[in-house]
Amino acid sequence: MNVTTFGIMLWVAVIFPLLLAIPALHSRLPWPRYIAIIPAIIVTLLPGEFFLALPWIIFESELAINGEMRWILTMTVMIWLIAATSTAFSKNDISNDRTATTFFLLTLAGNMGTVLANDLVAFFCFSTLMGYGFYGMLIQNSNAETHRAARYYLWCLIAADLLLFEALLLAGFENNGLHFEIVPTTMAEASSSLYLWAVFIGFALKAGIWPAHLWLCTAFKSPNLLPVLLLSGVPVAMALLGAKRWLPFGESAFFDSGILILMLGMVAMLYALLKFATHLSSKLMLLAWITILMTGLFVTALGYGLAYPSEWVRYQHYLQPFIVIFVVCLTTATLIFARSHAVPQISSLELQSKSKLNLNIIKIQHWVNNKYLQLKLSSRTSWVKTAKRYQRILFWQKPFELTIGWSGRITMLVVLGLSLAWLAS
Amino acid sequence: MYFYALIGVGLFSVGLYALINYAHLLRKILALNVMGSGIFLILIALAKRTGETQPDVVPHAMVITGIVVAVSATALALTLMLKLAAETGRAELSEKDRD
Amino acid sequence: MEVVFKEFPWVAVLILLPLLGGIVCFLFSGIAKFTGLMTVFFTALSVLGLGWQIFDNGVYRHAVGGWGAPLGIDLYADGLSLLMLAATAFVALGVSVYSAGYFERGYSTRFWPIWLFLLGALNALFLTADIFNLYVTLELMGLAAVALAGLAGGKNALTGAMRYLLATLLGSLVYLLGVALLYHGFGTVDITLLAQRAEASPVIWAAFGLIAAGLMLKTALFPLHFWLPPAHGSAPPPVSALLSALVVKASFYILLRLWLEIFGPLVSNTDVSTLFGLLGAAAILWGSVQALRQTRLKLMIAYSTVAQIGYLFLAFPLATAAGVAAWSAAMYLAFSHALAKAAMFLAAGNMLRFGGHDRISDLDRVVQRLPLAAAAFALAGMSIMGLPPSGGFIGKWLMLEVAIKQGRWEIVIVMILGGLLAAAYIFKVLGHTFTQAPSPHESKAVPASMEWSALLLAIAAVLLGFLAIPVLSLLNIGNPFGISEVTP
Amino acid sequence: MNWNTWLPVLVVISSMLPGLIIFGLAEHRVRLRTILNLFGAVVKLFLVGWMLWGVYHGQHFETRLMLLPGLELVLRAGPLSLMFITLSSILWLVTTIYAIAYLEDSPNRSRFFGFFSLCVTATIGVALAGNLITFLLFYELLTLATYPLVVHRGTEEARRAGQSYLRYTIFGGALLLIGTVWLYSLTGTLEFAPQGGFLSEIGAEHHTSLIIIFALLIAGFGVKAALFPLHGWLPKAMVAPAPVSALLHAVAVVKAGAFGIVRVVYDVFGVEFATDLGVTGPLAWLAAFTIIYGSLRALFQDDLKRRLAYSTISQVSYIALGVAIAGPIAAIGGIIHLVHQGLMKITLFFCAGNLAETLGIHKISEMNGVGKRMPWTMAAFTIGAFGMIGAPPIAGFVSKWYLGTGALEVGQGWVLIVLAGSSLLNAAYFLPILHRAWFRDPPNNWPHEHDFGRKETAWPLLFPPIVTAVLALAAGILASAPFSPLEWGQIVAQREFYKP
Repeated sequence: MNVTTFGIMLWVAVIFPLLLAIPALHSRLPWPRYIAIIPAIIVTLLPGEFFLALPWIIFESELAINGEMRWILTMTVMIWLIAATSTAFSKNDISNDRTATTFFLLTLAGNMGTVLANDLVAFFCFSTLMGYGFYGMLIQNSNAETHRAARYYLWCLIAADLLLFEALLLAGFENNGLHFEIVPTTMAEASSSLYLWAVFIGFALKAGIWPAHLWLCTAFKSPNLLPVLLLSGVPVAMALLGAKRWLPFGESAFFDSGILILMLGMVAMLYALLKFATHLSSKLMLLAWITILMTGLFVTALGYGLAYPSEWVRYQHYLQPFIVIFVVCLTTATLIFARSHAVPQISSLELQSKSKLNLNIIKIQHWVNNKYLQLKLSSRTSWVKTAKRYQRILFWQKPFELTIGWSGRITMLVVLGLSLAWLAS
Repeated sequence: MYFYALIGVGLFSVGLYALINYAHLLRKILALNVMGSGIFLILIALAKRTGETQPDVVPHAMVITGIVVAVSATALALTLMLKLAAETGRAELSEKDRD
Repeated sequence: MEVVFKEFPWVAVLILLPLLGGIVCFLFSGIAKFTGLMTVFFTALSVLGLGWQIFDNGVYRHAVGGWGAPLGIDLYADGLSLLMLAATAFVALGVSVYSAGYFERGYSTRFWPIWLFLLGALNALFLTADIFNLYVTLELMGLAAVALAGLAGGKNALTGAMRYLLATLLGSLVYLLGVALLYHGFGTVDITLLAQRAEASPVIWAAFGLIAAGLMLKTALFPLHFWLPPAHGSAPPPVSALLSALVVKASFYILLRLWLEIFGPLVSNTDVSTLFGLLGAAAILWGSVQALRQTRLKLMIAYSTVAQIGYLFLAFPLATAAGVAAWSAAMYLAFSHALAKAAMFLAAGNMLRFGGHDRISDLDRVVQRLPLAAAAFALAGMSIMGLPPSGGFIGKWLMLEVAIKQGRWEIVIVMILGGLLAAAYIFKVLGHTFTQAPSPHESKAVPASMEWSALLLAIAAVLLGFLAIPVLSLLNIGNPFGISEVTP
Repeated sequence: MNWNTWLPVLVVISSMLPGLIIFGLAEHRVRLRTILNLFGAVVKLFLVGWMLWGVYHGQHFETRLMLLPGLELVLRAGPLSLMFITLSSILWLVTTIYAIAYLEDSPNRSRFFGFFSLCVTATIGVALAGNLITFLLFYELLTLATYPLVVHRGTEEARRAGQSYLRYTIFGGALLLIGTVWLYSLTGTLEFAPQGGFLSEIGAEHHTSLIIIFALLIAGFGVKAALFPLHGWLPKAMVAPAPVSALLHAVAVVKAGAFGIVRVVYDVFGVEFATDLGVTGPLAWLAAFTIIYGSLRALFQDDLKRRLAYSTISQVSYIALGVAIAGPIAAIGGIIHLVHQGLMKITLFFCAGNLAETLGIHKISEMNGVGKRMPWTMAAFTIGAFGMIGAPPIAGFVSKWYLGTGALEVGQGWVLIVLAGSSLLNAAYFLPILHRAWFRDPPNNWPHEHDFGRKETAWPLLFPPIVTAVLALAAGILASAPFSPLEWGQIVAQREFYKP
């Protein structure tokens, strides 16, 4: 086997799950969710760096893999294996039907493509595919809460795609090619902070960074195990990966923008910590806050890297393994939590499935939860009150209302203080 | 000479007046005939050209032709009138006759 | 053989053959239909012969019996006459085939002699070279036309015919008075001689006034159009076709001829041509609006004729600066209007025969049930609206081009408005032909000959859009529009 | 006279002749009619393919017929024409197959298919027209040929829609006629030439006239291209059967208008000269406004076809926008959108037709869960809709990409905002449909269901949308392949912007 054959494997890793997504195909295969991952696993095992460029494809996009990306790919494969396993054995899982498999495979294909993409356009294409596929997974047989989450996610997705598209246009205007080797460099030379912010906000929306975290929190209340499981890993990690690959790190200093981003990350961390402290009740939600906390951490790192390119060059190698370890841990944790706690807020379930077995399961869950929740409610009514107030802030309908909660107030104050400090410096 | 021509013009005018003024079709047809006669008179009157002893023959030929045409026209007109009268009971044109 | 063809007196055939045929039809009513058709066919062939003749030899002039002007009858044929003869031949063929199917036995014996008589008169009119003979042919044509219009009988037709008769007789007489004055003034009736002798004088003005008034009445130029809609609207459809397509054009032809040869240079005062133009514009707008308001199909088409006549008069103001182009445009419009309007009346006749009525809003799914008639109507409508590719489009294009070059925007706007209104009334009809009428009706079969004759005429009107170059070069044989400029 | 001079005529005739024969066929001769239709479509496709190959290799195809002295009918195959006729002939074949199945057992099919073929003939004529007068001729023919299709159902509503259609198009035709004659009387020629050419030599004293002529021509074409405020007929014309809507929107009428705008700016005035005259700016603003306006109106339609109609109004203006931005890259965007929009929109209309024909669904509010009942149809619909939104890598993305970078290239950054706003609105009116179709639960009974056994619908109804959806996808993914719309667009832009 030579490098070209390896290169073809790259395409297979992407195209194969995409083809399998056709219901007529995957319904005839055993374990389609596992089979779809096989080519990707093969790619991780193939040695060396290789790529495949096809001249007639849109904008001469190409897929490639190198040592750095192999880490990420391995991580992705692991997450998807976990995800597949989490549903494969539960025959009664309502998210195990044909349509769900289709969306699963679409998201998978998008994810693989995003990891393997070697230029902006391919990355953009696949991340869009992944985004909409994920929306499909999220909304499958969902409850009202998840519906809302999915809607928020959809709008974030559309807005993010628009911003990224504009960024792409700027990049295309400045460059001859759109490869990851060229674009950040030339964009750094063009000193386009418009590009920088479009990319950053775009990926921030996709990653659910504070203050665009709303969909993330809400989505954790989904009755479907699968999306919850993937939530903590896939979209967030891919968005961070995107930000890292699109932005001109280590090229030239974007001091002001960098510091702003850094502060944003810090504020996000602060906010997540405060939330974490007030939401100890629901373990699954804690994971949501941890996710937000960690993304805040990454954003801080990114901002720092943008502001001080030389530091970025020195430390960037630590970032990759860190992402991988973090995401894998988080996914595993989610899996464990989710399987042990079933679904958190079963009261709001609006399951449409009429299967008797399902109904029985739901009833049991209801009973368990009611008992559990009632205990909590009776013992700590004050908590309930504050929780309700957070709910309001959570939905972010009136962010500047005076009745804003104290964690929100503190966050605001810190933001103010930081901005003042920055202005003073 | 111009006297006859003027009389011809007069006849023409009277005919025109009658054609427009009277509703009865017979009167209208007669009026047309009067107009025709007026023109014939003009033609004949102007046939005598100054400086020539012999009157011009061409207008005479024209008048004869004209009379033939006028006779046939009148015949057609009268036929039509009779048919119309038989159809409507009146020898008049009226907007109200349309269905 | 070729020499025989070239020397053959086609003009005489053109006049005598229809008259002879008419007499035969009159005498032997049993073979009227056959004789009529044959006569029309051979007359059309003779037009072809004449066309060939003057294409090779140029203008044709023939003194009947060798007498010559002023006493004898001179025949004259140039491109302009040829165009009118050709239009006549085409329409005659179509209408004759149609009539063969349309008229039942009783009417047939009356129709054919009069129609052939009319054809002879028309041909003679287009070939005549002196103004008095023009009067005679005009009068003959008028009488034959009236007889045809009243043919169907019935209150409406007779009233229309009577009105028509009075108007046409009045017009002829007024024209005759003008002729008398001209003869008195210049001692000749030959157009060419008159053109040489005539000079600007009160006599010319008076004669022009009378002749123009008489002919305008006969051409039904607004506001003297009052007689046309009832006459054309209530005559049998093939007769309406003849009247609208040919008879009104004949009097316009005389007016144009005399204007070009005699009056134009003498009274070439812009006021007169402006007046013609104004009346033409008013005719277009008024006729179109009236057509749009009609609820009866045939009346609508008749009003459309009033409007289309207006276009011909728009050429007068334009011709002062660009004679050939403007007149070519007008004649092209006249030619295509003749074909299209005939087709339209015939198609309307089919619908009338088919449904037993011609109420526009009750046309019941004609497109499905009588597709050829609907197609004929639509194609003819294309030419009337001036949509490409059709004869009407070429005519309008030429005229618009002249108007824009001269900066006559008012004329441009009127023409475009006229086109839009025409589209409005034609598509009003077409729209209803697709839908089911509120009161569906029984239908009566329509012979194929009637359907196809209408359709072929309409197709001819459209194909005329592709024949502009040969037609215009034929039209310019003998340079009927003066040599003031080169062909565009 | 050799083969190359005949080929353009043959391409036109290959649809006209079957059309004329079909008019004469009796209603029940289904098989013969189908054979004729398909034969014509296949022959045309073959001839067009031949021509495509020839032009690619530098051959010259031209037919001329003298109409008036100095005024000729010219049919000429250039790269721009070929893009349009290739699209038309492919989509004609597909639409014919679709229409045969769609109209099965409905009355007046001979008439329908006759006019259908004439409509395509006129479109091909528009595409091949080598000068403005030829263009005008076929453009008006197109009006006449589509009118019977719009009123085909023969209802009172259809008649009204037809009258409205005519009111707009005939009026537009009149403006076009004035503009054309005026131009002719100024210049004496109407020939299309790359980069315009003959107009820039006209003296400055005529520039006001030229601006008015430009406005007249654009207004004339704008009626069919449904530029605001001349778009009113399009939503009304939705009463026509689905194949007609598909044809009107994707191939024939709307496209002819947009194509006319392209021709006027590029081959009559020339981009450079038009920019000097200052007419491209207002056109760009008008197009941008139409894009936003159409999308906004689409948001509030519950009738599926009407929503698609407003979407067309919005999308077709991308073409005008690309042309009016007056830069070579934006030009590519505008020109390829001619093809891309056609592929995507025809897919959407086919799907809408399938829903109506199979389940009796006409309204978006009835579409709950339809994806479960008709997965293939809705998959095609999804591709079309995402393409419209501009999601990569579907064709619409490529168009938007070139429009965007083209606008940046000539320093017109505001276009980016328009593009973003339009994408947002597109998403806002397409995604809810998709959401309903895929994620809501289907009702117990569909409004009016036809039984097709185990299949979701009849094959000839299902096959066309899938083919066009795949084409739309391929036009995006394989954008850099030879003979792709993008490559032809680049060839055209090359001709229009750079001196040889």
